[in-house]
Amino acid sequence: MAATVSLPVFEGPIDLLLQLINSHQVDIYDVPLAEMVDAFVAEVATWEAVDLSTLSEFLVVAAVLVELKSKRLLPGPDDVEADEELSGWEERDLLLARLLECQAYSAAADAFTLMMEYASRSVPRQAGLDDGFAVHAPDLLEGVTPNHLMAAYLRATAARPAPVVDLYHVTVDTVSVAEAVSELEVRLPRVGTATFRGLTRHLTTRMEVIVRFLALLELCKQGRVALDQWGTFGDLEVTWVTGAPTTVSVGAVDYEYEG
Amino acid sequence: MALSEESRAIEAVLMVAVEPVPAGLLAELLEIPVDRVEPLCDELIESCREDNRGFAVVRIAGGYRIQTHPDLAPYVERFANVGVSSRLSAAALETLAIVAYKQPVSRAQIAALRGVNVDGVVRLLEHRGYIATVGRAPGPGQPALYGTTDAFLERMGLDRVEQLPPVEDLLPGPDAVAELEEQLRPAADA
Amino acid sequence: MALSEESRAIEAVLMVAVEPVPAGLLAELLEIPVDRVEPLCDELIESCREDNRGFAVVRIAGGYRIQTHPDLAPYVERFANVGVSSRLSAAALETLAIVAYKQPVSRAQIAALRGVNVDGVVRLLEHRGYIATVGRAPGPGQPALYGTTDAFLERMGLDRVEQLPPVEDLLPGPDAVAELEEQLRPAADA
Repeated sequence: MAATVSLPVFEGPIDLLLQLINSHQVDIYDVPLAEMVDAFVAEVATWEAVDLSTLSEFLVVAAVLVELKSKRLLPGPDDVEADEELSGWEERDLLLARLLECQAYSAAADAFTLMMEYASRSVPRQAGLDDGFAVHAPDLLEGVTPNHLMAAYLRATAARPAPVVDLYHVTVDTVSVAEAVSELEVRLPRVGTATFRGLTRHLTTRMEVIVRFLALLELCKQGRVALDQWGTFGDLEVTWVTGAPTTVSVGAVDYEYEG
Repeated sequence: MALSEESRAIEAVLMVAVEPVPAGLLAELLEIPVDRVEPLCDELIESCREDNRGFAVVRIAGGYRIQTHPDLAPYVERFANVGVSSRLSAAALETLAIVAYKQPVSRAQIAALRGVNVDGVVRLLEHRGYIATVGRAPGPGQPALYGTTDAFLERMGLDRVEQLPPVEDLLPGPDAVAELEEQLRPAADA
Repeated sequence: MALSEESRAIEAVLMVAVEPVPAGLLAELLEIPVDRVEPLCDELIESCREDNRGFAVVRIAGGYRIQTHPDLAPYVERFANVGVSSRLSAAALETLAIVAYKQPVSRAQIAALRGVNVDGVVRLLEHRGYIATVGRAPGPGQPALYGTTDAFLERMGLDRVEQLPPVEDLLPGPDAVAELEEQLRPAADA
């Protein structure tokens, strides 16, 4: 299902509108963007189920249109100094280059789909070695212990891809504070004292760091860690309070953050 | 000698098969009477011989399969031995771990857990004597169920499989995950 | 067309291989110079085509492999229950295209091109094995640089990345560019 729009100057699928504007058959100046968005929102309201693909496709095209129109509405070269004029041209060149590049990658994506589709019609032979061949190989389990095997099992069962939601543009990291608390509970008693930087060095997203911070605050509130900071913007020093109860009521910390 | 369309189809099916394919199944796939299968396979067998191919189509107990021509065994054996690394790949180790913890388990169940085709890896592990067929699952096709062998236990220094470090299955099963994925997918495929 | 002894040996080796076999390894097995491998494989490829076999020998991801002929997909799919590889979303495909054409490329560079956060998509592609970290950029934080993998080439049916359609073919034509440029000119100028 593609998003369609109905405007004084155009009626049809929105990506076609973009093509027409690009090929100069419709002037972006004449396209009332607010009306277009209103019409789309009204159409969305009639949907029985939310179709994320159509929604995001609309958003992308609408964003490009807004960008195009804002450029079109920019004051002309008459109003600007020579330097600014030049930088205005430079900006337009960059925008043009980006638009072209985006179109090229979009075309590449279509080509990839076709190539993958064609390649998937052939299945490689996977039968492996016929029976009866002698393989004089070293013992493949050399150095593998039952614990390695357990780790491999956990890896295999945990490595399942997260359910893929075609959110298209949004990255959602769900990290629970409760999980961070349990992790710190294990880690901190072992090291005694650590810095916040040290505790978050292995993390990749800002949200994970924030959640770790909230977990520390939670532990501090429960009197189980002491926090010290030497000076403004200094590194936070975290000390595990010995003698504190060893198990936290994780159930008490059940809020989740989504970024 | 150019092959007939049906012979080509049989050849393609045998190419991807890991185990011998029964004549009945071939007939079903091609939607032809089962007594047409034998002449078609004979045509294949004959064409391989005539064209001096490096493989042969053979009829063995349980059906047809493709195997390398016996006179090329030296090359195949050399390949089998140069290609072997001295350690199991991470993927192979994970597959072995799944068999060890979940036995008896079918290839389809392992594939569902690993998310990829595991035929080659299972064959390698079977070939090395770490796992073996321990039974057959009920239901269509009666797929083989795999378990670990005594040789595996011996190498791991264990008496019984139960001595493996315990793991807790905290994760939802593959069915539950697949169902969840289905629900989360937007109405139209992007 | 009867095959030469060397071509037969290559065919036999490819029959038992579970991943593409590099020309160098084939040369080693047959004890021939590596530049003799390609003509021999071409002979094999040609003989399969000429004799209308149900399989094909192809050069893929830097090696040779045997796979079923594409026009027999209906039979093979019914038998092998393939199609495990799920489709990629438009966003994932475009991101994959950027990595393929611009590799090595950092996440920030991809995000700048796509105009949106690409962390999730990059993670998905990495998880599927189509892209991998191939190095680190100099500078603060030493961001990871991504490139495509052999699994990507296999999925695309390609031997080398260079076989991708040239980017010039994908760009809009000169007329379209001129008009787009015109469009971007400020109002007073138009």
